[in-house]
Amino acid sequence: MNEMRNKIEELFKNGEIDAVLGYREDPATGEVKAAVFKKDEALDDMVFDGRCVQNLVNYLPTLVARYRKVGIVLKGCDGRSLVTQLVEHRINKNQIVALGVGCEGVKLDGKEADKCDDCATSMSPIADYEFGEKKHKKEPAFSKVEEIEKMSPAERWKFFADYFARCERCYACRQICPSCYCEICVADQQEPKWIEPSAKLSANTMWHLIRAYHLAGRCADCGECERVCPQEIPMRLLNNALEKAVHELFDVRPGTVPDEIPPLVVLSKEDPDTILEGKNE
Amino acid sequence: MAKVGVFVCHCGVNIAAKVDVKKVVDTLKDMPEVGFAQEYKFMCSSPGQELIRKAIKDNNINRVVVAACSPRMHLPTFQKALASEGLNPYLVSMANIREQCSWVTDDPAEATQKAIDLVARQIKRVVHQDPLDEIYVPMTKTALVIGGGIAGIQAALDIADGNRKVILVEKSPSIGGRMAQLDETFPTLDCSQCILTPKMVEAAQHPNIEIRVNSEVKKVDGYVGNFEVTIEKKATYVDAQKCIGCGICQEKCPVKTVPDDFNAGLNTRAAIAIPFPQAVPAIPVIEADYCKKLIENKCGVCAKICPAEAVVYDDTPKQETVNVGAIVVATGYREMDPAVYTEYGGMKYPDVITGMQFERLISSTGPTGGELKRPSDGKIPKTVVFVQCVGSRDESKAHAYCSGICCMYTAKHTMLYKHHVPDGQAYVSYIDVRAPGKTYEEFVRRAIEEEDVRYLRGRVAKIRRLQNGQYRVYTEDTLVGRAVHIDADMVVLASAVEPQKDAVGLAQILGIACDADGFYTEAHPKLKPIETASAGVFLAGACQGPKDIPASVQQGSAAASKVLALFAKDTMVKSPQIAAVDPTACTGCLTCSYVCHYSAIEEKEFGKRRVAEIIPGKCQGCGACVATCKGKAITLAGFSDDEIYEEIVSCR
Amino acid sequence: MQIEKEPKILAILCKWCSYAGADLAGTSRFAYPANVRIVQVPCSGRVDPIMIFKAFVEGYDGVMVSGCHPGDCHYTTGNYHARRRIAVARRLLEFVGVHPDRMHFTWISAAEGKKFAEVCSRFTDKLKNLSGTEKTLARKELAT
Amino acid sequence: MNKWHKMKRTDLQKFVSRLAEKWEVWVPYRADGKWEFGIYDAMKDLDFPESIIHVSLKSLFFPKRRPVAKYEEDSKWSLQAVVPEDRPRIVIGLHPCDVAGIEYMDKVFLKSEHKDAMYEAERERTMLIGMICSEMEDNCHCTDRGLAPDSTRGMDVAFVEADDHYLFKSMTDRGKQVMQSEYLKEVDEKPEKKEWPAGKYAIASPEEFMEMYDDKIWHELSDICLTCGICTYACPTCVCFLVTDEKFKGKGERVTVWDSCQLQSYSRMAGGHNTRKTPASRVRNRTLDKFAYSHLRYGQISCTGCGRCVMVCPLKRSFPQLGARLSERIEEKKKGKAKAGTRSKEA
Repeated sequence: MNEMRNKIEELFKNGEIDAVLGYREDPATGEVKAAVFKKDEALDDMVFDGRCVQNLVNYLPTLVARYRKVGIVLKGCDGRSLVTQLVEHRINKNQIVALGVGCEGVKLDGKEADKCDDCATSMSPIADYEFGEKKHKKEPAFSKVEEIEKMSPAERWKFFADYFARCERCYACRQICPSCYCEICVADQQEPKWIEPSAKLSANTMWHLIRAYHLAGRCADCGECERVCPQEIPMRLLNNALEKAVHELFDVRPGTVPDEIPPLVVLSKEDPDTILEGKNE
Repeated sequence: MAKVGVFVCHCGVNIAAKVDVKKVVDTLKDMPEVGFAQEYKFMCSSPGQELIRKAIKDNNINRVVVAACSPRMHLPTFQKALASEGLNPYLVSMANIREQCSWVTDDPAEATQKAIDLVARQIKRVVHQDPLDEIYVPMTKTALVIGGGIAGIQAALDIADGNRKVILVEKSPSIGGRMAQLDETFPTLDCSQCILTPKMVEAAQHPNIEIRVNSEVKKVDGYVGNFEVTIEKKATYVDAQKCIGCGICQEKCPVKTVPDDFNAGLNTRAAIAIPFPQAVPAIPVIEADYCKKLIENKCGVCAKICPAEAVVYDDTPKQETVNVGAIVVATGYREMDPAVYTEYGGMKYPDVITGMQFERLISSTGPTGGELKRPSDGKIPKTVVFVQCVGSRDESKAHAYCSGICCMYTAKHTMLYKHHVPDGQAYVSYIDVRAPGKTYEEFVRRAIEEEDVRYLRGRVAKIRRLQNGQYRVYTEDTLVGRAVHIDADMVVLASAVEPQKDAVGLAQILGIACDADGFYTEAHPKLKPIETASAGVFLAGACQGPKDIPASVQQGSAAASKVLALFAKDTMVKSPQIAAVDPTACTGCLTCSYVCHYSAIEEKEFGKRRVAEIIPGKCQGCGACVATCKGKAITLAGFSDDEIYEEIVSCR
Repeated sequence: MQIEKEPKILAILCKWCSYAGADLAGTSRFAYPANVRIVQVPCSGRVDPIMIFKAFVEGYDGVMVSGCHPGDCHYTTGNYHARRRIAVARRLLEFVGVHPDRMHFTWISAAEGKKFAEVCSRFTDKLKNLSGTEKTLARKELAT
Repeated sequence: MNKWHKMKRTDLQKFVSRLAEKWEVWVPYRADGKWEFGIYDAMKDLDFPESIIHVSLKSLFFPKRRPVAKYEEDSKWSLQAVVPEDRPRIVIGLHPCDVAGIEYMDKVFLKSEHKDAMYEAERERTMLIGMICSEMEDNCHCTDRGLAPDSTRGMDVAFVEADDHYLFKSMTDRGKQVMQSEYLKEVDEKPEKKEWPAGKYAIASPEEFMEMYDDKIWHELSDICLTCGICTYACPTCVCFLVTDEKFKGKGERVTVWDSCQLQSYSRMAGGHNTRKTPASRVRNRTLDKFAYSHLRYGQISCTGCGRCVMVCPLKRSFPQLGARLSERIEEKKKGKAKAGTRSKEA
C-alpha cells in the first residue's frame, strides 16, 4: 500500500497524472468507498483491501473527460474490465495510468465474494505499475453454472423464471456495468419493442437474456450487477454461463488478453460447426 | 396512414389447386391495415400488374402485398409496377405462397391456413417498409493498376486503349515483372523479352498511362468510384527528369557488390544501376545500403561523372495522393526460397539452383551471356536433374497447393538445356505432370520424345555433394518401384510460387481478403474471379493464385473490361438496401467495424464524440454490423429491425 | 404452456442460399410440414440473437436459422460471425431452460431443396417428441 | 366521543378473516424473507413487519403495469377502456408515511386538472387501516419532513401494537364500518404519547433549494449515484409513468408503466434530443422535484421521510443524504464559505 502511495505521489509530482481513482476509507464511519484523489491531496485515507469491492472502471469515462490523465487502482477483475473497455474504444489508454494491485479476494457480507472463486487474474492484465503479489491465475471451475446445467430444462426455467419475475427493471445492473454503455439501451427502445417496458415475466426474460448475451465475450466477471441488484437476481450465473461458453467454444477468457478483439466480433473461419449443436444433442 | 393493397395470385392452378384463394382474400380484407384486396389468375401478367396500378390510382393504396411466388422470381416485376404509378418500388412486399406453401403442403386446408398466415405477416411487415431511393455514386474515371508485370501491363494497356487514364504503380525500378526475367516461354518457345518489351514500351509511351516506378501504395481511402490513394515514391537518388539513361554511372561506380536481383542473385552489380538493359524506364537507382556516398559520405563518383547532373544524394521518399475510381491489383508472385529443404542442401550447394536462376543462367541477357555454365566452376553441366514440386504439394514443408506453372517451365527448361547442351542428359523428377493448357501436353511429350528427357516419377529424397564436384540425387522411380540415384552436374529445383512478402499488408490497405496461403481472394471462386470483396478493386495475375503468362494476360484483360464497364457510367447506381448509423445512438465502440467484410465502416466526429459511419458506396448490405450493434444504432434498409420484428411477432 | 402437437417453427433464412434452398424445395415439390414460417434476412450474419429470444418468448415451439455453407457466404464472412453468435445464444437459451431440441442451426445451400424439406420434417418430429412438455420461455398472455 | 378499542392479539386473525368475507383485504406477507403486500389468506399466519417494507404501497393504487385500454386487431381496431375494479377493499398495515404518500398522490391524480379515473376508483374502493409506528427505524426521518410516526392523518382506521394487544380507532365514517366487531372492546387506554427525535436528514427550504439549480454541486452528487431507477420505484410519491402499447397474438393493451426520471431514456424526445442526458441533470431533477418543485406545484415537498430510497439503494448511498449534503452546501454558501469548484472526494 505504501509502495503504491509513494508511486502515486511521484506520479503527481512528475505531472504524469492529475487525479487518481481509488478507494477511500471514511475516517468517521469506517466505510470504504470509491474516491477521486487529486494532486496535493493527502493519500492517508487511501486504502486497498478486501473491502474494496466496487469496480472503478465505470467511473473512468467521466473522469477522463474531466482530467487530462487519470490513475486508476485496479484489482484483477477490474483490470479485465478495463481491458474490455479499451478494446471497445471507450477509453483512450493514453489518458490513464493503470495501477495494478495484487488482489487477495474481496469480501461481501463478511465472506469472500463468490466471484473470487473463479477469478482469472489476481493482478490486472493491464498495468503500468504493479503492486503486491501476482498469483497464478485460476482455471475456471464454473461449479455453480454446472450445478444448474445438471438440472432438466424445465427445472432450469423454473429456477430462472422465479428470479426473472421478481425483476423491477430498475436497471441498476445496467447502470453499474462498465460494459453497458449504449447511448440508447435496447430496453428503452419503443420501435420495435423487443423488450416491453413493463416489469412482467416475458419482458423481464427478454431483458435478462439480452443483457447476458450482450455481455457474452465481454463480461470480465466483476460481479457488480449481481451485487447491486435490489432483488438479488443471480445475474452472475447468466454471465458465467456465457463466460463458460466462450471459454469452451472459443478458448477466450474476456479481459485477460489486452487488445484482443472480442470473441463475438472476431472473424474465425476455423470454428467447427459442432458449436452450433446443442450440448445434449 | 398505411393503406395496403393485397393481391393474391392463383398462379393458374399452381397456387389455387391447394390454397383457397378466395378465402385468403376474404379473411384478410378485414385486417385494419388493408385498404383493398383482390385475387387474380396471374398477377405477374400485364393485366395482373395493371390491377395493382389501378388500385393505386382508384383506391389510394400506398403499400402493396402480392401473395404469389417467391420474391426471388417476381419482386422486381411488381416493384416496377409500383414505380410506374409513382409509388416507391420499395413499398411492396411479397408473400411466398407458392414455393413456401402450395407446392410443399399436401393438405389444402392446412395450405390455405398457412397462406393466410403468410400474407397477414407480409401485410404487417409492409406497413413498416420505408420508401428507399437508389444511391448514385459519382465516378472518377481514372484507374490505378498496382504492379507492372505482364498482368498489370495488359490491364493498363486495355484500360488506356478504352480511353481512360491509368496510373501504373510498380515497386521496383522497372516494369516488366517476372516475365522480363524469363528466357523463352512455353509452349511456343518464343523469346520472352521479344514479346514483352514492345508491350513495356507501348505502356510507357501511351498517352493515357502514367507509370510510377519505385513506388508503393501506402493508403487507400474512399470507395468504388472515389478512391483516394496515397502513393509513396522511394528515394532513388536519381532525378528521372534529368537522367538520359546513358549508363555511365553504372560503369564507373566503384562498388560492384550489390546482389543482382534481376539475375536471381547469381551475380553482383554496381550500387547505381539500371536494373536490366531493356528496363522501362531506363533510369538507374542508387542502392542506398551499398552506396559509399550515402553510407559514409565518400566517393561521389556518379554525381561527378553524370553528364546530366541527375544524381541527387539528398533524395527522400515522397508521398502523393491520387484520386481513382477503380483499382486493379496485379502484384504477382515471388519464387519460394527452397532453403527449408535442407535435404536438398538448403541452397548451400552452388550448383543446386532454382528454376528462376536456371532461367537467368540460360538467358542471353543473363550473367553468363547465355552460355550454360555451372556457377561453381563454370563447367558445362552434362547431366542435369530437374526436381519438381519443391515447396508445392508438400504441406509438411511448405505449401499444400500446386504451383501450376512448374511442370511446364521444367519441360521448357529441359528443352532449352538440350538446345544448349545437345549431348547432355536431362532428368526430371516429378509427382504428376500437369499440362492441361492448349498444346501444353504436346509440349511435354516433345521434351520426352524428341529431346530424350528422362522423366522419373517420384519425389527426390536427398541430394548429396560428391567429391568429384557432382551431386548425387537420391530419388525413386515409382513406375518400376525402384530407388534410383543420379549423379548430376547441376540440379534445378522447381521452387514454388508464393505470394509477395507484403501481400497481406497490401490486402489490409485495400480492404480485400487473403486466403490461408496469402493469395488474394476473389469475390466468388467461379462467378466473380476478378472482383474482390471490395467493390471497385479487381485482381489480375498471380497475386490471386499461381498462374502462367496466358492466364495472367487473360485476367489482366478481364480486369480491364471490368474497369471499363464501371467507367462506362457517370454515376453508379447501388441498391439502397444498405446499412446506416444513427450517430445519436452510436456509442463509437466500433466493434461493428470488426465484422464488416468491406471495410465500409469508418470513424467520424459527431459533436464531441467519435461515432461509426458507414460509407454508402462500400456497404453491400449484409447486415453483419446491424446484428453486432447492441444499441441498435445501425439500421439496414429493407431488413430493418422493425420489419423483421413484425414478421416474428405477427404469428397467428 | 406446453409444446404443441403441431409445433410452430420460425425459420430465419439467408436470402442467397437457404431461402433459395427453400424455394427449390417448393419447385421440386418436396412436401414438409405446414408449420414452418420463414423470415428472410440478407445474410445469416444479420441474425441478431434477440430475434431468436423474441421468437421463443412469443411462443414459437422451435426456431431454426440457416445460412450459406461456411466458405460460400455471399458476403464472404457473414456466416462465420453468425456461427459464433448463434453458438453463444444457444448456450444461453439452453442454460435458462429451453430444450436443446427446440433450436436448430444449420447451413443449407441454394441447391439443397431436399435438405431443407428434410430438416423441416426432422425438426418437426423432434418437437413432436417434446409435445406435452413445458414450453419454457413462452408467454401465455399479454400480462405475463 | 370516538374512543380507542382494544383487541387481543390472538383475535387479530379472526377479525381480519371476518373482514375478508365482505372485503378484499390486503395485508403484508413475508415471502423469501422479504415483505410484500398480498390478498389476505386465512391459511397463512398474519403478522406485521417491524418496520416499513421496502416495496412502496403506491402500487396498490397505481400499479407498476396498469392496462387502461384494450384493443383487438380487427377491421375496426376495436378499442375498449378498462373498467376499474369496484369491489370494496381494505388495506391493513400502512404506516403514516405510506398514507402521506397516498395523500400526495391524491394531489397529483385527483386534485389536478386531469383526474385519473383508474386511480380514483382504486382510492374510492379502499379503506385504509393504518398502523401507527411505535419507534423510528434507522432510515426513518419523517420527523424531518413535518410528519410524526404516530400521525393518524389520512387513515380510516388507525391501530397500534400495545403490550399484549392492539388498540384500534376509527378516524373517518368509513372506518366506523369495521369497528362493529365482537373482537373490539372500547377502552379508555390510549397509545402512549412519545417525544420523537429528529431524523438524520434535515433539509433547507424549497426556495433555497431552487437557488441551487445552477450550482456545481450536482456533478459531485451525481458521482455517487448510479442513476438507476430503483429509488423512484420505491418512493411513495414518485408517480411518473409512460404510456405504451403491448400486443400479443392479435390482442393489445394500452398500459401505463412506471417510469423514472433517473433513467436516461426518460427525457429522450422524438428525434433524439435528450434534455437530461447527464447523470447530474437527472439527479438534480429528482432532488429538486422532491424538495422544491413539488412545493411549487402542491404547496408541500414530496418526501415523506419513509427512507425506502435508502433501503433499496444498490450502492447503499442514500437519497436523503443528497438533500442533506445540498442543505449543507446551502449553509456554506450562506456563510460565504462556498468556494468555486466542487469538493468531490467521493467519486
